[in-house]
Amino acid sequence: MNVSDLTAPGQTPSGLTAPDRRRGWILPALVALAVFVALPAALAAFDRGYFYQIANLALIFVLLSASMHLVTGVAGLLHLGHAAFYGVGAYTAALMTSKLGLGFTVTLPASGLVAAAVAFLVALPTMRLVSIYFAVATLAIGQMLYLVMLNWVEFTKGPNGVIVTKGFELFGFGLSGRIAAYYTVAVVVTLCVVAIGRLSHSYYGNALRSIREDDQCADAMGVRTVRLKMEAFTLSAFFAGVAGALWAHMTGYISPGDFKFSESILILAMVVVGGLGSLPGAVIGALLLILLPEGLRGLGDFRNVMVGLVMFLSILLLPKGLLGEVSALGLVRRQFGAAWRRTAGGEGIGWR
Amino acid sequence: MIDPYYLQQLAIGLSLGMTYALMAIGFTLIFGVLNVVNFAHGEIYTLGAFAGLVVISATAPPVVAVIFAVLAAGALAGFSLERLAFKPFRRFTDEASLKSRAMRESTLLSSLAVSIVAREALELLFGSQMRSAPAEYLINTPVRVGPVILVTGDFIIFGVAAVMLVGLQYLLTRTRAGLAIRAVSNNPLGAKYVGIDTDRTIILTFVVGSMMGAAAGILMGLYYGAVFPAMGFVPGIKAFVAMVMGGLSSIPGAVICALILGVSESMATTFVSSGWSDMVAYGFLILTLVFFPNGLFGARRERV
Amino acid sequence: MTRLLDIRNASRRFGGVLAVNDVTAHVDEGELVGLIGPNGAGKTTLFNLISGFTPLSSGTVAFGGRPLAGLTTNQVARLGMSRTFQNLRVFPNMTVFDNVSVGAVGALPQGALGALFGGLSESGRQRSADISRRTWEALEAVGLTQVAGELAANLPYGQRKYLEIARALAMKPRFLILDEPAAGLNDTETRDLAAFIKRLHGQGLTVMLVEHDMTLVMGICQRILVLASGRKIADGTPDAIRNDPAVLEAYLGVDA
Amino acid sequence: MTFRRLALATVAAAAFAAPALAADTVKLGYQLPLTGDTAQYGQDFRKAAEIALDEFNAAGKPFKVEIVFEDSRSDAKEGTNIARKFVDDKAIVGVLGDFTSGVSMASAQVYKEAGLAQLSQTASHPDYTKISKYQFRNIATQAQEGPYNAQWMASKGYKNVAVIAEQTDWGQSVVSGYSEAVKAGGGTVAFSEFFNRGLKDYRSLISKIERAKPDAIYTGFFYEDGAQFLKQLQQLGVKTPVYSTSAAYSPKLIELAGDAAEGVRLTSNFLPTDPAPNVQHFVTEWKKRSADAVPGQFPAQAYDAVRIMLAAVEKAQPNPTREKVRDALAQTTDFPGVTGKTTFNAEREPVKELVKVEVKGGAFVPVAE
Repeated sequence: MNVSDLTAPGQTPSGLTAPDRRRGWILPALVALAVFVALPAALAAFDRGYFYQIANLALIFVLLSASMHLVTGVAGLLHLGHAAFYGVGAYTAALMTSKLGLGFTVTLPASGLVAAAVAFLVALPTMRLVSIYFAVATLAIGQMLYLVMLNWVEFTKGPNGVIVTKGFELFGFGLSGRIAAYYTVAVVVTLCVVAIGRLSHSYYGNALRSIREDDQCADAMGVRTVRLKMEAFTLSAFFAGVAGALWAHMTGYISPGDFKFSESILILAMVVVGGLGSLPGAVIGALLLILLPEGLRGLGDFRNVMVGLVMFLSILLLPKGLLGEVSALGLVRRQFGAAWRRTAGGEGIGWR
Repeated sequence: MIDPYYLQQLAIGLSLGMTYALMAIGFTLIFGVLNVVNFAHGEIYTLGAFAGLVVISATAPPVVAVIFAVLAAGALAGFSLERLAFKPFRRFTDEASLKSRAMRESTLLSSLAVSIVAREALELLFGSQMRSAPAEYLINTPVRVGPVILVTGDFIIFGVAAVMLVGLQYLLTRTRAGLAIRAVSNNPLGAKYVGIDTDRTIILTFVVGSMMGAAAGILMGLYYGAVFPAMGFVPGIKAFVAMVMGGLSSIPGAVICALILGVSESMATTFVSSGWSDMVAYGFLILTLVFFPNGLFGARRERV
Repeated sequence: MTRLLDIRNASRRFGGVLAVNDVTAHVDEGELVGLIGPNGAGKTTLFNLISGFTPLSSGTVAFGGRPLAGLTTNQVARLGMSRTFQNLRVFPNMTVFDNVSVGAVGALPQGALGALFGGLSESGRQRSADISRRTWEALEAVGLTQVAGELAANLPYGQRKYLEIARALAMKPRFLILDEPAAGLNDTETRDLAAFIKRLHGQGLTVMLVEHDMTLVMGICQRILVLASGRKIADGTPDAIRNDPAVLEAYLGVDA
Repeated sequence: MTFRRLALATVAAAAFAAPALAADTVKLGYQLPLTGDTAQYGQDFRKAAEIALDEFNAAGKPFKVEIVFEDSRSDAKEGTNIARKFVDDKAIVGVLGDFTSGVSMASAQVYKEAGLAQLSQTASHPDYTKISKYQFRNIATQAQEGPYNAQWMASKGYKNVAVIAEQTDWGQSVVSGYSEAVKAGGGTVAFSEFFNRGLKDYRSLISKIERAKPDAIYTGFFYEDGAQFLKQLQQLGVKTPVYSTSAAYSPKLIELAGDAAEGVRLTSNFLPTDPAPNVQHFVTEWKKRSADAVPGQFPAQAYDAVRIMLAAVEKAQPNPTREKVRDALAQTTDFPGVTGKTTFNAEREPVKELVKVEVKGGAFVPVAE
């Protein structure tokens, strides 16, 4: 991924200067340090299962929020049934474990793929719908998947839920210790978020954004709108499915109640509070809406009112979210080395 | 001769549909004007039911007084909701921002946030258990019509829905205020230029829509004899679905689709099972959208 | 000269109205053609028929020898036909650079796999580099490099016009259709635009201008098509058009 | 990312800021829904637990017990978080809750790993106690209640029955536990269906049941759904007798359903009218704290669950450890509670004494037949 490849002699358009590679690694390095060194070190120092639990849960919701960012923030498709695909992933993992005795190594990719396949099938008839019609279609699809989990007792065990007998492992090597489990979740989530980052911070991502902005116009620019919408929907379901597998293996027991409509709304709120279209915003939104209710436990029965109030105030005072799309894109371009090259004006703007 | 059993199921489906329709009317009115989904409409419904219940249990007044109290509560709630969750996001009044995606999404979420606060607050105040009004206020005395058994509430709900529908049509087509609402709905900027006070019109819409929502709430509370903080959720979703099936802006369309929804649910219970009945309703919605991408009664107007 | 666009007996009916009625016309490679007509003449409908936005009721449209029937808008666009919009449709919440890059990525698609793993292969990196370069060249062509990082919504009206043109140019089209490019511009701006279009044409691009303001069209076009009430009523050089009684009648509503 | 660490630090600080306990205080955890759609149950459990705790601490024992209540909202995410929190607190030697089986079982995975005894007052999932030796419950299972009711109904001559239940793990066990017993007893189940919890309109379902012409209807619902069902049964003029489980045994059922509840028969193991002093004491205390309302089955189960746990803690004195408390719990035999005598069998299931109750004149009245 060396940008200097582009600047072969004779190809340099005028007005461009050499890329700035001095700052491109600092923030990613800091984030990696925080996720893989500082946080686990702090967790190990406290050695409280509670903190591990919260950290893992927050990471899983970071992935859910990031996957919704792809479809709702970038491609602009209001998705009201995301939790159902999370559920499809979790059920795939749980049923493969309990019925076929397969381990995490197999169930993790399988969950993503099954969720993506289901999303692809339901997207076929609905993807031509626009705006609110699409949103309601996703709501209906989410509810239908939930009803299948609840009522198809022979297959999903319905309301009895499924006990997931195996924890995290890699090719038979157990990863069930606290630190190992944290690292498993952290590595999977980080990889997925980086992948979502590549998808949304690229020319592919720009094509998705153009659909959000004006799909007819994007069509006239040669963008294959329907196909790209399906891809965004399917890919986001894939990542939600992966998050489902993490949840299933982490808690050891899942039931349909974990994936109902209110979870979809929670994930949507994370994306919006963080800032629609902004991946760092989606991450921050997820952390906020998972950590805030936990942090407010001391308030007792008032805490959910507080969560609603914080949501309302953040929407009111920060209409573009905590970290809006424009500033987030600037941040990613500057700090994550995604800038193609510097312009004469001194700012990196293209995607690698 | 049709088996009376199926007639009974059909009647139950229609009566269920009427209850969805009652909620869908106010919901569609608000959507039609502002083009935004008002997630808090379900809470207005709940608030209406609680307001009625409080008045009844405090003073046991005549029914007319209860109705007025509920309507007042609905009007107040609608007004505050508009001020809290919608007005702050109408910073700019040009058409682009009035109907923009950003406006839609932020109000969608702000109304959601307000609804969370309202529901949790109701729960803190009243607890989450079901409450019932005294039996003499309930509207569920059985009435036999030929082979079919209904209750008094079914007729009252039908009457109220019909009055709402006709009244709304009158309001929208025959009065100045209604004209303003329709103008704002079609073209907010144009309405502003011809001297319509858009802000006041939007408030008026919210007040009227919320009064209908609150009335629906107390009616349902008395019909089922159960009032609780989460009661608005399911009818809210069903009203939303009915509105979309009906084509977003058509109030009669939403009512018809609410009836279709109710009948399809009761038929699903009849022929499949109760657990799957929602599945049929949602499947119906998907089919409708696939074959009528703009809803059953949607005029192909500007894409929203 | 090869024939680039060939329209034969094209008609489009909306309900009972024939918006475009049996139009036969063509554009040759390298031409700068104007399409004019009074309001409601069917210019935009014809335009939409050409670009695949609206299907034909009858007749054929061929582009570069290939019939366009059954192709979607984006397929037509990828054949090398790009356009701007009458009522400015830039992507407001994207930067100028990103706006233009959509044209480039439309012509040179980057798939999800390309976005994920493109950086790992030479061809993937080359694809991104090509898109970037095209985008930049299009920005240079319209002179918007200085504002490349600005949000499109923040540009003044005149620059947004050029932004749309840059986005269309980033597709490296064979045929560029400009829909009322002069609308809303003052005289100076219109003159600059005319010079710019001439320059584009000078670089070998086939251009069609759709306008109802005649001044711009008369000034720069080699050939002009005139539509009125859905029918083609004239087709010739600016001089010929200027003296055509049918055109005068259509525009002025008088018998000449 | 500093944000996350900051937040964690805040959480940590809050956790450590809890007042230090005296050495002779034992802590118990109670996870239950205090907010959300099922908060009414959780609030009742807290009230019941406070009654039990106040009594215990007022009894002049050499040590005091403190119960930490945490709100799970009936959400598995929150439930497992709380479980981890309880496990971390080394002073906590036993845990009560949660309300729903789903949350109880998700949390149970944590308690199993940590070796902390968990006693739920309501978790009814057949597999709950099979998770590990640390899971206990104080609710009659449907494996016990189903056959009991089947026999009762058979004794009344109802051979052809219908059964409906809510679509939950508990509802599933209601239908299976009962249906198997009916078939074993030579009866037939003419109709069997589940409905989604919170359904408002049962009339379609009722019409469908009536079409099957059963002699009686056996129902698995909680009081909210039950009240709706009974009212609509009355509206449609259906006179078929209705039987139900102890889960519907709540004064709220009669309050909400009014005279539609007349004649409903159900099983219970708690009677507020029972003259036994411990029952009367509980009922009086409960009335004092809840505006004169009478407690139902679930609060009574919670009250007993807490007292069973407290007794186990006392038995594990001095220096109770988690393991000692678990063992003491497992040895619980003939515990004299308000829900009758409780004994945990080898599978940590309670063996309950059931009584037959009928709604007569707006009250639950015990019946012999």
